[in-house]
Amino acid sequence: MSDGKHFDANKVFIGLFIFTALEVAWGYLGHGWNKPMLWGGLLFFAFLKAWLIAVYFMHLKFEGWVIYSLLLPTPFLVLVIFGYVLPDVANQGDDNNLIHPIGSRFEKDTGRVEEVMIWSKDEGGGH
Amino acid sequence: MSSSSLPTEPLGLAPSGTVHVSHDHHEIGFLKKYVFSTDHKMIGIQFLFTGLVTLLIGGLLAMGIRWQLAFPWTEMPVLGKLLFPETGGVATPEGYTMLFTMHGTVMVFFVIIPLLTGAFGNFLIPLQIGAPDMAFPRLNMLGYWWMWPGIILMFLAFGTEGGGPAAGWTAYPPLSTIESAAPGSLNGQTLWLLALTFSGVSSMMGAVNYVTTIVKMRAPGMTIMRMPLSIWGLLIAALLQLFALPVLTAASFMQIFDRVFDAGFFNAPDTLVNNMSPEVDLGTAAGGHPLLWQHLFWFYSHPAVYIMVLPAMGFVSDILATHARKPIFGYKPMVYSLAGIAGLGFIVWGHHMFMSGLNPKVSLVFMTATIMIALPSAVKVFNWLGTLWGARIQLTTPMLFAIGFVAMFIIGGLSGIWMASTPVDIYIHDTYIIVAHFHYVVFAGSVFAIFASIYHWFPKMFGRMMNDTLGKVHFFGTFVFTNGVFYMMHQLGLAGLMRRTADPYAYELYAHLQPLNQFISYCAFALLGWQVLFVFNLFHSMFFGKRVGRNPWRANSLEWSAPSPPGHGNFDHQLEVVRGAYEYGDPEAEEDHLPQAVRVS
Amino acid sequence: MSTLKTFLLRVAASLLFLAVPVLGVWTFVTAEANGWWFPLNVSSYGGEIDYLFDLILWMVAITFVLTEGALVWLVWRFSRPDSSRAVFSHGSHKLEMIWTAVPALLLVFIAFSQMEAWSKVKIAMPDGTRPDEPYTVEKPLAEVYASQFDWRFRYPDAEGNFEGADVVESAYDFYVPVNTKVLVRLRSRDVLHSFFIPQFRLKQDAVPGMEIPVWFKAEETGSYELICAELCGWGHYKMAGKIHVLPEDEYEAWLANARTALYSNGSED
Amino acid sequence: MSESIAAYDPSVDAAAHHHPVYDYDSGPPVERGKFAIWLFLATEVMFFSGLIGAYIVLRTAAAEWPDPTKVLAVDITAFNTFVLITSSWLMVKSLFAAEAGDKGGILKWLGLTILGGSLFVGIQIYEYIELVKHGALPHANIFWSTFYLTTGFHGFHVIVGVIWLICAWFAALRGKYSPKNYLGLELAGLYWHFVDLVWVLLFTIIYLF
Ligand code: HEA
Ligand code: HEA
Ligand code: CUA
Ligand SMILES: [Cu+2]
Repeated sequence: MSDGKHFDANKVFIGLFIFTALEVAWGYLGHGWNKPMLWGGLLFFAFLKAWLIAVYFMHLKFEGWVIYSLLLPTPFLVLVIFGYVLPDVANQGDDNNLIHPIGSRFEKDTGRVEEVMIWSKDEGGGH
Repeated sequence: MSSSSLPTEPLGLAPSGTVHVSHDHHEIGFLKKYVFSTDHKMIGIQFLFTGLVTLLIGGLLAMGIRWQLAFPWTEMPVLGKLLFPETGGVATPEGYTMLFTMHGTVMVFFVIIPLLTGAFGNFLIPLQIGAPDMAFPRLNMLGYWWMWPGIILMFLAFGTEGGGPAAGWTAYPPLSTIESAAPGSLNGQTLWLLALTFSGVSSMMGAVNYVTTIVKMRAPGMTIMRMPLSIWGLLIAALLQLFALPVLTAASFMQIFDRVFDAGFFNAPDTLVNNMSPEVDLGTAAGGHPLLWQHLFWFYSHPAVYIMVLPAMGFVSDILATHARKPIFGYKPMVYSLAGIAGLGFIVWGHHMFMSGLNPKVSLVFMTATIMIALPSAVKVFNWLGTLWGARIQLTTPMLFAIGFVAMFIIGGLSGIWMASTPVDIYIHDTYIIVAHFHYVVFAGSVFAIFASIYHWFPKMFGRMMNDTLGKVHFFGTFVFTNGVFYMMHQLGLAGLMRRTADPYAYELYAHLQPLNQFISYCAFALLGWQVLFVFNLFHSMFFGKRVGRNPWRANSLEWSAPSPPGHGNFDHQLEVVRGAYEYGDPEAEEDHLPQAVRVS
Repeated sequence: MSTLKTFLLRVAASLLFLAVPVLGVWTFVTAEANGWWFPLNVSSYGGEIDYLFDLILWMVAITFVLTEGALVWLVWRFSRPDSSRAVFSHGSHKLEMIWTAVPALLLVFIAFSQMEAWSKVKIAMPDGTRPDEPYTVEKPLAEVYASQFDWRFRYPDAEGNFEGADVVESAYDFYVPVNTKVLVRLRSRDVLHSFFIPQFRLKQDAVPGMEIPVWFKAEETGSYELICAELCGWGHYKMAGKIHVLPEDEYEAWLANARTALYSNGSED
Repeated sequence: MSESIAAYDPSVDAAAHHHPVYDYDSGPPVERGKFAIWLFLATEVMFFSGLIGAYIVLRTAAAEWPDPTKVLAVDITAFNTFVLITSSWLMVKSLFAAEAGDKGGILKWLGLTILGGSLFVGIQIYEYIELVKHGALPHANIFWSTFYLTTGFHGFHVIVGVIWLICAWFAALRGKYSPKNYLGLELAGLYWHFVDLVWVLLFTIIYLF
């Protein structure tokens, strides 16, 4: 079965652990930074971890082309979805025909549409 | 000429794959044999009969539609009492919307897809590739039974408060998400969404099974380029299901969230229905985007229309070659064009949204891709014609239906070019031209292919022939009435008649179209009536048809070297495939067919 | 099967398939006389759309007749009883090339010939630079408001505002000037609707939450039917309106009249 | 066409009854189950792409988006992420045990994996309850709509995964896995890792972006 597919699971685990910690730190610290920097860093960590899981824990490193070919269409299709939907739904340029931006909210109390999103009844929402 | 001269002895050839030989034949009880069967053949037959019954239901709903369009607001015979008891059998406007919504949904999700992939996919895949069963027989059974909650929920929807779903088979929000927007948008719509999810999960189970079986269980020598085109069609349709359906499932859940939890994926924040005050009515407070649903829906449902036609194309190719006694013309281009249609099918969904408020620049991209789909389709059509050239055509019932498929798929496909053209679509979008187009491809196309396949594979399923003369009579009537119904819809559409209209004659512009609509409806009733011949033939032949040997059509593909009907494990001899599926009329050979697994010395 | 029966079957099948192109073409030829054809076009770009329709119709008709004709001939010719075997051919590379390349050229041609009309109708909105296009996306002639199940038309006040007391509202009847590029802003209050005027060759869905600009230039005065073309609930089939194309001066007069009527009714609040 | 229909010859089909079942193996050298599960995982990728895709599209289009680190309890969820990653690691351990034929090891590691998964679900339920108490419901605004949609379906997958792992645990108890054949366990593991992988992405996108 998976002969010769050995790797040091503990090392991978420690890697995942450290990257999670770094990522959370980046997320907390980064909210003052500019978005590309914040997002770039977060995505870097996220994909690094996803890669570790896929490649080692899910054995992708030891699988043949068959498995890859099964996965191959997905990134392509995901890009297709984004490519077509974004210019339409999320267009904020000249072609944007939305009256209220997405995320606006109808306020029952005032009977008006609030263009600014209100997080929840008591501002802050969480804990 | 005896075609039963197939080897019953193992060929004694060293197989290239591993063979696992097991001897298990125990008697199985009735319930296990006919109801909770894990045998792909029985499951296929279960799908077949379920699909035919739902076809009848869908057909009856269509008759309701036709009655209303021919004689609006008059008492509908038979159906009226059942569907509209409160009004004494007269359709109501909201009742009409429910009629076509249910008709479309039932036909697409519970007739065509189960018949093509469920019935014939199950029956043919193991037999044509030389496998004893599906890779996962129990999953297969589960897939069949998983469809039932879907069917039941779908019909339960009719009985709930407000009645059945009434937002069209496309279920565009906000009509489908705001409860007070349509009476059928009460629980009916939620049940509809759940039903879709169940049928979707059922299809997924099937699709995983089909792909695994085709990839992993082919008999020795059955290289992929020797597979019959039916298998190719089914394989590619299964892949389409696998990659497109999850997105619809995700979207359905988003719609369920919108409906049940008042989430706001598909609603604009300033939506107001029926002048109701927002406190009472506004289903949701948060604002999303109505077009998002359309994108996600068509991301699945456009590939779905090819799921509804690619297997049909495969079956037709097999039937044409067999009854033309000639190899299929251009096997490889046929395979590539199936794949091409499927690949392009993923990037054209926007052609359903040209008028929807879609960014018009994006429309141009969608248009170009859509028009290009005609290319692989053209390759298919020309190769079918090429197959007939120089052939020895046997005008059997399956052959007639298969030729009928080609004749009418051309019509349906060609009208697709108008719609693909964005400027022309401005006028014809949502008119009866669209209705004509898709009925030509789904009814005159897929359903004709299903008829052809039933006549063709019936002997393998039941070991008996269907009556050929009766079948031909069935074909001639069906062909005439089908064209009577759907061809004239082009004319309605050119005159600008809108689809989904309960009473078109309220408009001056359409008033003169009533006679034409009545003609169409008469043809539709005749079409339904004519199917009595088929139903009779089907059931009669199951018990009293002429018994046949293994290979009544003298065909090449592997299923014909198994007994009719095949027993447990399908094949009673070891297989070694030595050639493609279409070696008909080889001048070197003794007979005019060379079965795939018979070696000629 | 007897030879006679085989023969009759061949004849019947061939005639049946022959009927498809023959009757098919016949219905299109006679469609106009039967009233099964486009209603008269009165808008400036309708002609282009009709032209493109005809262009595709011709291409498609030729393909249709050729392929169906070929099919009939093949069925007739090769169902002849014949004891010899079929031509043993697996295909032809050359033919495949031809029937891939020729349609490909045709299709590319079709695709490119559509772009101009589309961008004219749906992408390039009037920008007020020509005398016949006084209305622009910022200053449309009116706001077309769809809701279950009626059409309302709101004309801005003299400053172009859609809020306030001077806004003229009209239900069901929509008045527009002739020979002018009219731009309207399409909105929906509840569900999807579609603004469809067959004689203008114009259709556009109205989407709640969106303001979609739509333009047309009617070239003949008269009254035309406005139809809702997107399923919007039980009353979808009767969601009608009337569009009245008036000479310029009559239109101005109507608008002025409507404005004064606002005040005489004392309907401001 | 009667001449094309061969006569029924009962002597041929008489042989059809007692015969061996021929089951061939073809195609690339992958077990059927593994092939199927990867196919299934590919569909899962599409499913989550639909959900996450909707989130990304709506978010890109939104005029404003709350800073999730302020509205959501990132600390608790970071801990939860850690729990899930750990359980993924424990899963690998149990596979290694299976490979070594160590039944006790399988049961121990797999049991811990299940515990980890259950803990994750528990914490998520706690988080939901707290949020709902504060009025953060799916209809509050599009942020919460997408939040519950994505994390909810992930949570559902975790629950399915835990049930699957429990089944595998009992199978192990019955001694179904041998060093030669522990495919069942491997498949459950693949699913489990996939669920973990999705969470890694979701956590980043929903909680930190
Ligand atoms: C089996 C189902 C099936 C199939 C195969 C197709 C095939 C095609 N469809 Fe169709 N379609 C539907 C089912 C199907 N469709 C359904 C159900 C709807 C309506 C949904 C709803 O709104 O309810 C729809 C709607 C629909 C629309 C939306 C219309 C609108 O709402 O305004 C469009 C627009 O582009 C379209 C285009 C096409 C095209 C270009 C093809 C092409 O694949 C066709 C290609 C085939 C040919 C072209 C013929 C053969 C080729 C030749 C003979 C060669 C020579 C040809 C040329 C040179 C042109 N279809
Ligand atoms: C996918 C397949 C499919 C099929 C096969 C059909 C078949 C038919 N359809 Fe359907 N139709 C749709 C899919 C289909 N339709 C869809 C998707 C819509 C759009 C819905 C929407 O707008 O939301 C639609 C809409 C639609 C409309 C437009 C309604 C409107 O817009 O207002 C009309 C109108 O005439 C119509 C008519 C018919 C007719 C007369 C048939 C006939 O061909 C039916 C003939 C069938 C029979 C006569 C049944 C015979 C029974 C058997 C052979 C089985 C018997 C055997 C046993 C019981 C064992 N259909
Ligand atoms: Cu409004 Cu249809
Ligand atoms: Cu489509």
